[in-house]
Amino acid sequence: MIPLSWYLILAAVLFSIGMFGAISRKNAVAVLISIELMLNAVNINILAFWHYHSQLLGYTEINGLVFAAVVIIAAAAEVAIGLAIILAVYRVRKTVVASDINVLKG
Amino acid sequence: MNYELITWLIPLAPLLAFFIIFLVTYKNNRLSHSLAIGSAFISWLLSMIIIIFAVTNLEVIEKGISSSISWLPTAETWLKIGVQVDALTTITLFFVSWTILMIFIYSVGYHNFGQPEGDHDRPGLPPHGAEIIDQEGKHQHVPSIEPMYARFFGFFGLFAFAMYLLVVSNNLLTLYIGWEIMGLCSYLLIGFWYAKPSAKAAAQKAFLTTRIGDVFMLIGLAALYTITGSLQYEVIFSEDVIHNLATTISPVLGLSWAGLIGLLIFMGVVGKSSQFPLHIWLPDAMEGPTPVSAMIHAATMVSAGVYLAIRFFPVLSAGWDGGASITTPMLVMAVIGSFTALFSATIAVAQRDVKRVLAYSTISQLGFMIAALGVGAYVAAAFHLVTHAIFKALLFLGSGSIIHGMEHGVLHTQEHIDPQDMYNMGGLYKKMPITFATFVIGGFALAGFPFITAGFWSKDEILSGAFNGGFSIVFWVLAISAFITAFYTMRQISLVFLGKARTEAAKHAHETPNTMTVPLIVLSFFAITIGWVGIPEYFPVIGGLVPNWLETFLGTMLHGEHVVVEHHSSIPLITSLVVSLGGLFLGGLLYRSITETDKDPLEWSLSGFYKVLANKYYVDEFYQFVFIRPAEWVSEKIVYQLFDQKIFDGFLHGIGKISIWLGEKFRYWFDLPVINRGGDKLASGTRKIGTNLKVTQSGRIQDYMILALAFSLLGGFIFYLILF
Amino acid sequence: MTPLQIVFILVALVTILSAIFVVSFRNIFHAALWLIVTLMGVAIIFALLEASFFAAVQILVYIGAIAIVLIFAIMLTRNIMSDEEMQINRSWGIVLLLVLIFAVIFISQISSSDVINTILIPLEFQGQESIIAFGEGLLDPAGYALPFELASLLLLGALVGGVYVAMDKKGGEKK
Amino acid sequence: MKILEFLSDPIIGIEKWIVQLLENWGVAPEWQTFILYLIGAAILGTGALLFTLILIWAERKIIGRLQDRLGPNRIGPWGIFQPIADMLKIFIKEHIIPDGVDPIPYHLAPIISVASVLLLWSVVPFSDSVRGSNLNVALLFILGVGGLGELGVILAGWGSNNKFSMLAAFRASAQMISYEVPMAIVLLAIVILSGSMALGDIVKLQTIAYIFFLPLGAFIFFVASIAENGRAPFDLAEAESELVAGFNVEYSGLKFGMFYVADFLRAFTSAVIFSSIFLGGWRGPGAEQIPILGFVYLLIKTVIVWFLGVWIRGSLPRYRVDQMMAITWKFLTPLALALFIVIAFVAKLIENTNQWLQVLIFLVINVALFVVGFAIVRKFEKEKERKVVSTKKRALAQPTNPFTQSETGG
Repeated sequence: MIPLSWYLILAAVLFSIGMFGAISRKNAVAVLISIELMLNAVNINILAFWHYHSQLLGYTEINGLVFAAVVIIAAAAEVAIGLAIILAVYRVRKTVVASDINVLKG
Repeated sequence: MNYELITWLIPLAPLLAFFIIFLVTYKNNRLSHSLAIGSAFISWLLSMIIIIFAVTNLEVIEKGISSSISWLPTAETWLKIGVQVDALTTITLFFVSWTILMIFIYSVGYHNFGQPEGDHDRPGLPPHGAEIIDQEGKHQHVPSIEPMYARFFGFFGLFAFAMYLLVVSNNLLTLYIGWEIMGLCSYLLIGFWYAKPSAKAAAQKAFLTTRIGDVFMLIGLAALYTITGSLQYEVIFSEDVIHNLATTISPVLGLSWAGLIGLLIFMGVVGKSSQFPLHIWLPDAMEGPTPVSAMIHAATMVSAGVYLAIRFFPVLSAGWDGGASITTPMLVMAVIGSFTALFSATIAVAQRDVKRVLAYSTISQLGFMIAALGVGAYVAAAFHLVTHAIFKALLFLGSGSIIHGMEHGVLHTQEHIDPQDMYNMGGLYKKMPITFATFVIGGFALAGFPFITAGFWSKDEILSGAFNGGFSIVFWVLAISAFITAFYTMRQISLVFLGKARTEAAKHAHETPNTMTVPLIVLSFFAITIGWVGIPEYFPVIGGLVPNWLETFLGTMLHGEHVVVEHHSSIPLITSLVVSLGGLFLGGLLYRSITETDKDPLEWSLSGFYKVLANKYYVDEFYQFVFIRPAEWVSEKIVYQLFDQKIFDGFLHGIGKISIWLGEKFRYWFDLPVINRGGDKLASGTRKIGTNLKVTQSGRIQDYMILALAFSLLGGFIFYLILF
Repeated sequence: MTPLQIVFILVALVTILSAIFVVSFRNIFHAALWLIVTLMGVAIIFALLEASFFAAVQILVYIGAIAIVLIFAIMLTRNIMSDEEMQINRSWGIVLLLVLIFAVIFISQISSSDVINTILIPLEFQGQESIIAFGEGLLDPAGYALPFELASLLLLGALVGGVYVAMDKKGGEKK
Repeated sequence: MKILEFLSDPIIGIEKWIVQLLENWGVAPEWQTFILYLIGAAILGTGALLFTLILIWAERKIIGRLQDRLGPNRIGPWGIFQPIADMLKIFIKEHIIPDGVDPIPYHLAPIISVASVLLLWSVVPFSDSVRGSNLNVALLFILGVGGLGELGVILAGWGSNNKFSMLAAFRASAQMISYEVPMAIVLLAIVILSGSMALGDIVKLQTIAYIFFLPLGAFIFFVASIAENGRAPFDLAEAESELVAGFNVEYSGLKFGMFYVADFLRAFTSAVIFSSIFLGGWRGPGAEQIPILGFVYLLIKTVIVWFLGVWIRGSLPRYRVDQMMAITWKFLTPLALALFIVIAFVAKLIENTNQWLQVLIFLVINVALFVVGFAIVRKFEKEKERKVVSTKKRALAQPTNPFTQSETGG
């Protein structure tokens, strides 16, 4: 009932919003949140194409499902590690502002 | 139930126990032996499930349960590994699972679990016993626990894994893997007390001797794979392939390929089952702990050789029509088997060590089986394999119990005598009643005591197979061996248990704990009853009362090819009656009441020949003179002094000098000007570039992300321009 | 306009709006709450795509775990940044421009393609079929067994690593 | 006969009637489904909330009996109209919003709490024919939506701007997240047994109720669901001696009422889910021919399970925080994992055997695992007891009053 492109446009918009947030927010937690948005957009894309492909084939096609699952797994691992790092940094440097963490400055 | 899956699981439990014991629990003795026995119990339980299924579903077994998975990719096909259950596997599983479980339990008692640690016990030496102060304040010597207790059970787990793997595998690849792991375990366990020089030497001897056989066997397997393109039994033993093998001629000696491969694989059997030219390792292997001798060198590993021969019978007998004209491998087997049977039986007569007698007896009995296969008595060989495994395990465990009791006495009296020497024993039947009863059952089974014991039925089948097939030389040789077998068995029983105690230690010997006696009782039950499954139908009076179940069951292996010999004669029956009873009577008569001062009655009756027997026909010395000395001479004089020191070393020194000269030249003409100078330039240039580009490194991750975004857009734009 | 389309448009609008709130709100806690709304919207989108497994997983993993953990982290670090301060970097204008160019390119490319305008119709299979196929695919040695095991390793690594990185080293030594 | 047929399955009958009505009005088929779902959802939600009134009364009465009190007894016969009076009171009470609350979370929290419970009803099969949706991932849905409850608690704690609320919210969400783990593992074991994640299929497959296959799993699930609901003995989030009244301390009037209703309804809902998963749901003699019987069976089973929960709530004291955490991470989770591994293995091994044999084997395994797990726990417990803190002859307070002087101090 719904055209494929609607999903893709929704995903593109979400992805762009997430990208904006990831680059421009100061708070490191907010950066992580924005990255979650981008990953969600990716998953919408993957599942939309999965549906499209399954519809063409007439049976369940698993590649898309597996990719979506891997994205979710990666997101979970990323949040766990990312938040742990943010907390560790917070404990040492008392800041969560991403641009204050610039020890690697050249 | 999923019987294929269960079959897969049988070998895995001991393997798991092996890994857990060695990686985790090796410091905890109780946990380690519980794990090992638990795993053996699981394997036993699964085996029993399989056996019950197999026995109740003959039509399924006739086809065989089999399942394979692809393992190694070869160019176009896969090497498959898998498991299968057929009649032979079933009966082998029966004795393997029972003996392994019983010996695992026995080892707990044998290694003095629950006793204190010894005062000067060290890993690698047998425990010397500990001195404790009892409640009344007296110093007492008691046995001490084995220092490497957990390690022993770990090795046992690995061994049990290999044996089960060999039995249930459906291809020669995993069979060979199991075969070699067992060789390794045998080496490790013979040399379990590695600080004893004799044990170390025995372990090396066993490993190297069996290796000779294994190399030939590997060649045989390679030849088989080259010709048939598969290692699966179902392919190799299919009628087309067998026919093909039997009719094509190999380049060696005009043998058919079946003959050549059969001979090569039979060499492996000779090594593993310790037949004549390669029999020398088995008696020395008695240096290991007695459970090892019972399990590896009586019940399972040496039986594996015969198992392989039985398994390979279709190839070995390819072209045989059931008559008297046997194939070359069968001829070789008949000759070597019957010769070994007689040869080692005679040696056994003159041994003083309680375990060595049994070792030679094992060799002799394995010779019986090989000879039976050689004359085509397939069922008889398999039957004797089962019965022998059980009663020989029983005998070895019994001898371990005797030694244990004697060691107890030695510790108590602090005498300096060998607790394994039969001339130091005597009169133990009062001290160790359970051991005595079970040992007598086992010994009578070995001697073939008529009608009651299992050994009688199986040995009788072998004799009648040889006689009815028309191989009268084999028959008479085996009959004489059987007579000697009965004789030395009774000699052993008399020396150990009857008469009066010949040393103080024997007077203070002691019955062993329950963990040791219970396996003895269980095994002695089977040593009697297992024979009743195979009573032949033509047997006078009791034949046919019990259906000859074994014949029917194993008959499924042969797919009707086996030609039943029709004419029965009572000669073999009478012979086996006479030899067993006569041997037993004579042995009892001569050795009934030996005292401390008496010499061996054979020593005066055989005079010089006794010395030959006691020295095992000087085979070891012969090998030392013919093979080992020349090999040492060659390696010392020619290989080391000539090749190594003169030719190879000189060549290498020359190369070294040339390289040094070349290196100097390179250093001055290439390294210093080009590499060093250029390298310096590169470094300073990099540094300069880095200083200039430093400003873009703000250290803020989000700035980098902006750059990445901008550059990806720019890149996309350029790409677009180029593309369109 | 079928009801499904109306549902889609409503959900998409809510999702996009809340996503914009997520990246623009000053109060980070509220931003996290709007994130939950966005995630819920995405879950409904998944349900519309007949990927009900992923809709449930989206709720279970993203809302039930990830969002909650994020909220925990915000609570643990909240006193550092006051809500009145500017929450966005100075260079946000450039970023907005670049992202807009990105979005315009994406959307124009998507809407100009024919294949992509296919109407998605309901799939023929029902019930457990697709989940069973998915599970078998994950455990099939010829399929995705290795990536599946690697993913489980990744999760284990993330678990251990997260605990280790966030562990208070001084407190750990005392114990 | 028509009447009987209608009576045997009234809900489907009404549904058919509405469909025909809509068709006569000329409504498109997809809109028909839409309207039907709307009506169904409205009826289910309202019905569940009204049913809570009876539950509240029954629970108060039962708890009162357990604690040797009378319980509500003033309004109506046996106090049966007490909850209605309470409801009216809560409706007309002043709704106080404290200063400094964070408005969005503060107002959202009670709604999420109630909604997360009501959502669960959409996947429960009430009879052979009547259910919200035979969602093919119902078990995951139950876990996920159950997790939404945590969100409500956290929002309430944060939004109230009160340290006791905040502490309670942390406690409650830690508890819920922790107890979701063994619950999820047990549900995985159920998936292995049934081969399906749809609740309707799971109920249909239970010719023998799964509690006989997995008594240990049922035990773990039951304990975890009590903790998940935050009811005694796991009501740490409302420990009045430590936290005033928990995360809802700043709420009053109808908002408090919503938390209150959610609490009672959640207990009943988890009883429904428990009886659907482990006790065979609507299954019973004749339930397939006469679907209305399914409702009755489900109700009976649920009430039994629910009563068990109330009984426990009325009799057991509250656990400490560390005990609560130890119970899940050191006992329930390892046990559930062991159970899951063994079940996965054994289920494959005895795939095609007789069902009664399977039940027997599973039963033996469950009992064995339980005994082993309990033995381990008891062993460590004993070790703890043996720890000597100080000798018995410690310095006692010196009582100056001679009347209170005794061997063990004043």
